[in-house]
Amino acid sequence: MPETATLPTVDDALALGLTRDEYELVCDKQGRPPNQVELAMYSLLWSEHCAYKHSRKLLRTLPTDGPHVVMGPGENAGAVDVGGGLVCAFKVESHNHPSAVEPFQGAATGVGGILRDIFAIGARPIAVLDSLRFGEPSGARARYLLDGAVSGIAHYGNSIGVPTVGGEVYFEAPYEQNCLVNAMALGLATRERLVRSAATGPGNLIVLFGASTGRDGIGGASVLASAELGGDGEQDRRPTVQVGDPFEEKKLLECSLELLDRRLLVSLQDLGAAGLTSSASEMASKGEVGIDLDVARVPLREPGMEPFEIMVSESQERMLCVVEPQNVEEVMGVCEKWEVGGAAIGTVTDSGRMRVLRDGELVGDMPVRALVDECPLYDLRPEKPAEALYRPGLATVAPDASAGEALLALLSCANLASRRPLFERYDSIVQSRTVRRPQEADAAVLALPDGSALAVSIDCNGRRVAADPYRGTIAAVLECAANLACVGAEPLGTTNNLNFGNPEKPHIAWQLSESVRGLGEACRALDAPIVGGNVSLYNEGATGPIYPTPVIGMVGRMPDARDCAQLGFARAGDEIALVGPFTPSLAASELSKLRGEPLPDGLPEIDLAAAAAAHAVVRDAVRDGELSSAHDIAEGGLAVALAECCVAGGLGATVELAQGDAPGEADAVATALFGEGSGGFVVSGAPEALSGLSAFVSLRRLGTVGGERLAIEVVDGARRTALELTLVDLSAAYSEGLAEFFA
Amino acid sequence: MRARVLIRPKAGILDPQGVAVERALPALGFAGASNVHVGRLVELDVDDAAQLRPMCEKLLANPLVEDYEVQLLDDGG
Amino acid sequence: MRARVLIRPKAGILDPQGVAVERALPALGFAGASNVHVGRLVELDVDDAAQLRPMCEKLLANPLVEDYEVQLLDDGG
Amino acid sequence: MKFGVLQFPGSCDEVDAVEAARNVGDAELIWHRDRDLRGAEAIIVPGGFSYGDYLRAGAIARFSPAMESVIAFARDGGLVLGICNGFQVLCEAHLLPGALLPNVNLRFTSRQVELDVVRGDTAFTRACAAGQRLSIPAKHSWGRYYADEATRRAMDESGQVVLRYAPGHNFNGSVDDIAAVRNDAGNVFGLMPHPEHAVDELIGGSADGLSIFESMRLAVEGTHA
Ligand SMILES: Nc1ncnc2c1ncn2[C@@H]1O[C@H](COP(=O)(O)OP(=O)(O)O)[C@@H](O)[C@H]1O
Ligand SMILES: [Mg+2]
Repeated sequence: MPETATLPTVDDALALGLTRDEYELVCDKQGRPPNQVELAMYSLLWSEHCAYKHSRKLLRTLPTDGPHVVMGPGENAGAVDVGGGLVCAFKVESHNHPSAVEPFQGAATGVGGILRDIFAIGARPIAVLDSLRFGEPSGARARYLLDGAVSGIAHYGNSIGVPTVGGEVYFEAPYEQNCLVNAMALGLATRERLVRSAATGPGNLIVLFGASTGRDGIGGASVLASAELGGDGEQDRRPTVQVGDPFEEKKLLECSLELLDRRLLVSLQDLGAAGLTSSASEMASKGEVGIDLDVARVPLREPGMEPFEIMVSESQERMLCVVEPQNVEEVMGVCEKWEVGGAAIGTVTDSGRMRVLRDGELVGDMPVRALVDECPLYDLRPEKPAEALYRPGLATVAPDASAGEALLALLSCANLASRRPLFERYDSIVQSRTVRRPQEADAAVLALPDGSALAVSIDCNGRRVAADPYRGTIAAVLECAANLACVGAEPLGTTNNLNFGNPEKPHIAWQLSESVRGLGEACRALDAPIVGGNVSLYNEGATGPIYPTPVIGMVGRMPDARDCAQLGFARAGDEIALVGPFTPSLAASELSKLRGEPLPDGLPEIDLAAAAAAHAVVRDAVRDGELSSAHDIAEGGLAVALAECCVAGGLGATVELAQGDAPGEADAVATALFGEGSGGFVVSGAPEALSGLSAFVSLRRLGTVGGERLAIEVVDGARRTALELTLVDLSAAYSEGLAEFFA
Repeated sequence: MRARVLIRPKAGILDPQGVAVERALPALGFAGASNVHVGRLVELDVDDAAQLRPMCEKLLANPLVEDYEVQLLDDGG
Repeated sequence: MRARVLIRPKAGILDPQGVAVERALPALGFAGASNVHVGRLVELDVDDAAQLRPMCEKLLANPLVEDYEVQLLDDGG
Repeated sequence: MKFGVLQFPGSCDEVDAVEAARNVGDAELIWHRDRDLRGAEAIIVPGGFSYGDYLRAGAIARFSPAMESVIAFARDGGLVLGICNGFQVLCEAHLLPGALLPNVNLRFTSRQVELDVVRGDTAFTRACAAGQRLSIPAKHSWGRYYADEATRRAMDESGQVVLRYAPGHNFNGSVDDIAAVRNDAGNVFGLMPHPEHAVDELIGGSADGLSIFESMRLAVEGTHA
């Protein structure tokens, strides 16, 4: 093969993120040292981001099968059957490192990327959710990242006409240097329109369509996603910022769906991290074929781009498809209609090789299997850390604060306060499906054409996972499922994004493997198989790793959209009850964080089966219309859940609590009010309806809805009033907590 | 003193606005326009011209994706 | 020929972006900035400079709420 | 009664508008490159981000071939409703007075707003009563209505202000709380809030937006009679 540039050296390979051994293995596979194009392509496909070399073995332990699963992990997105001939495609993905460098474009292109994954399998995107983590919002960097990321998500999602229907955001010191920006998307398709990405049929053409190719993100996401962010490194990475163009993506989306409707495509694949390199190679690998690409036929935005630059460019808003030769003209016609550029840039071959040409001259030639499937996989060496990894923060609530003070502090703290300042920046209603908007219920609810509905939730409390990776992850899965139960939906499938530190460190390996163990167990217990997901490793800054953050997204279904519940109290005179196996504990709770307490080593045991049974009871009661409201107990415990029901419904409540199951515990009252744990719901309804429920699930009557204040009395032998606050005070604390950070 | 700051998308960075304008012009009967870029314009009075560059770096421009140019105008301007 | 169009909010119409910048500057340690306005900058190559004003009237600016100023640059600029 | 709903590259709420209009009549999409309005008796210019809204919201869309036909249709007295981005397009096309500017809060804001019906006797509000309050979602970043004083005086005199934001609901900073205006002739109407997203209690939070479409049907069918 003609060599234009001098051959790259092992040092170049190291700089691109390969190890010495990996470089030697590449030489072996090639039978000679790789040239520049080849090395660039190997280094991307053998990066953590593309090859999952530290996580693949763990991921194989997850449950991925179930009666509703139509497409499991491996395709661009997973998909579940939702009845009526329709499937729901969904997936969550991270854009953490790009967002830490440039939050607006990082988050915007994160949304663009996850949407392409959805329409790459032929589904029309119907919703976006975002899951965000920043440092404490008192810090200027956290606020800069928050504002940038939220603006970027809003810009992209709003402009493209996909509603952002939910999400979550947490503020914790370990995310200060390394924020997390995860985005989840859902789409709908008829079963017949689903398309896979495997390239097939030697002689078929490879068509690239969408935006032209520039130097965006050369070595961007893939290289970035596999290296720790250093303090000053940001400067050097500036030229790699990718800019998102939602208008281009809107056209690309409509164009792709029309091409599929007209049955013009053999297969379809989006271009994401590692651009043409990964999309073409993975299509070839899945179809067990070869591909010849001619980079001279790629429409460029900038003159003078080298072949390797064209192959690794991460310019956004592009798709790759396989087309039978006789259909190419019609494909170009559809592209022209949508004002989307398109060019046939290659052919499917039976060579089993990925060959890169420039104007017919061979500039790279690699075995597809070596590139895509033969990156070495590594075993983790997990070891539980001997010492605490995370330091406690500053105390903002005194241990002897009154219950009322503690409740107001919790309601207004950044992790619990109303998310309105955030979700008001998102269009949550476009496409006319949104039955429950943000903050109206625990899960977003989207109506389907046949009168049924989808429910979706995304969750993970990283602090609890840090305290106990195994149980904390189970708790995150349970919280998602509980959110679905609150609106009357039953889980169909789960997606996840494993955001962790450097897996080569034994304590991170331990977090990761414990977390994945919990994830698998919880999804099995709930019959909510994993249909897709993403892994983001090396999330560390100078001050240490992030909290381990396995973000869980879950999609469920309910037969009748009209039956879904709300979280706010609805009717004065309703009775309030606590349902489910709830055992509150202050361990790793929000209150203990505000008190400046260290993380405990381990969380209390969780009875998965009992929690799942409680979910089923709540879900059925909601569907039968027996409840006026339902809300799961999460951060801030029972008192915060009650306050949220009051504020959302504009109604007060009078409640009486037993002191709790831990007599003599110093913090008995605080535990009863603010203790956290899985499996508990606050529900309200007619007294007879609640009596009916108690036959199926543990149920404690708490009190009555009504009035202008929330009064909670903790019974403690001689009774005493624990707290009494007006709705006005509760609402003020709740609504002002985050607003100041958006001023 | 009156100052003007011109803020443009960095060379090589995608400029969707410029592309949109360039595509729209021929349809309106304006042939022969090319290389169109859309940026921002900030005009302000400052006491101390030495502050303008740091202002751009910190607030007015996003140096990751934008270049800026500072112009000092006559007091009248 | 290279041309530059400066587009500014008309005097008397609230310019919330200008206000926001003016408010943010002191917090970043920049005293003494005032009369801040934020507008748009369009730069382009044209064959026929006579087209620039009609282009502005028709597309680049909205004369109801914006003023514009056309500058011709050296071919090099 | 047949509605035609324009579709630009970048439109987002066009399908919602078609579905909403179908509550009172027939409706179909009209592609931006088509000059033929295909017998539509009323036109809806929908919400979204036509041509990405790059440069200025609505600025580029106004020059599309379909809009040229809509301008002629409006000059002949045809009913034209512009919603959100459509309102911006109609102002840019000078079919409506004034202009839309960035929200005072400089942010895209999505919120259920309340609107007071100033006039219940227009082609777009005859199914409402003057003084009635409508609850309709709004979602935009470029929705601050502006017209200079002379224009506003003329608009007041000829009754062109049709809806105002109820007290506390004018988040975009529109002058005089103006939420919806019509042209002098009364056949072109624009508003920032989205009536097409308030036609079904289950998903709209209210069905108050239906009255806009119902009014248009009454106006068109009255003309036929
Ligand atoms: N980053 C976000 N983006 C959009 N919506 C959000 C975001 N964070 C929270 N929300 C919405 O705010 C509401 C309350 O959020 P949260 O308190 O985190 O709920 P939960 O405790 O049930 O997870 C939900 O409707 C949620 O979808
Ligand atoms: Mg919840």
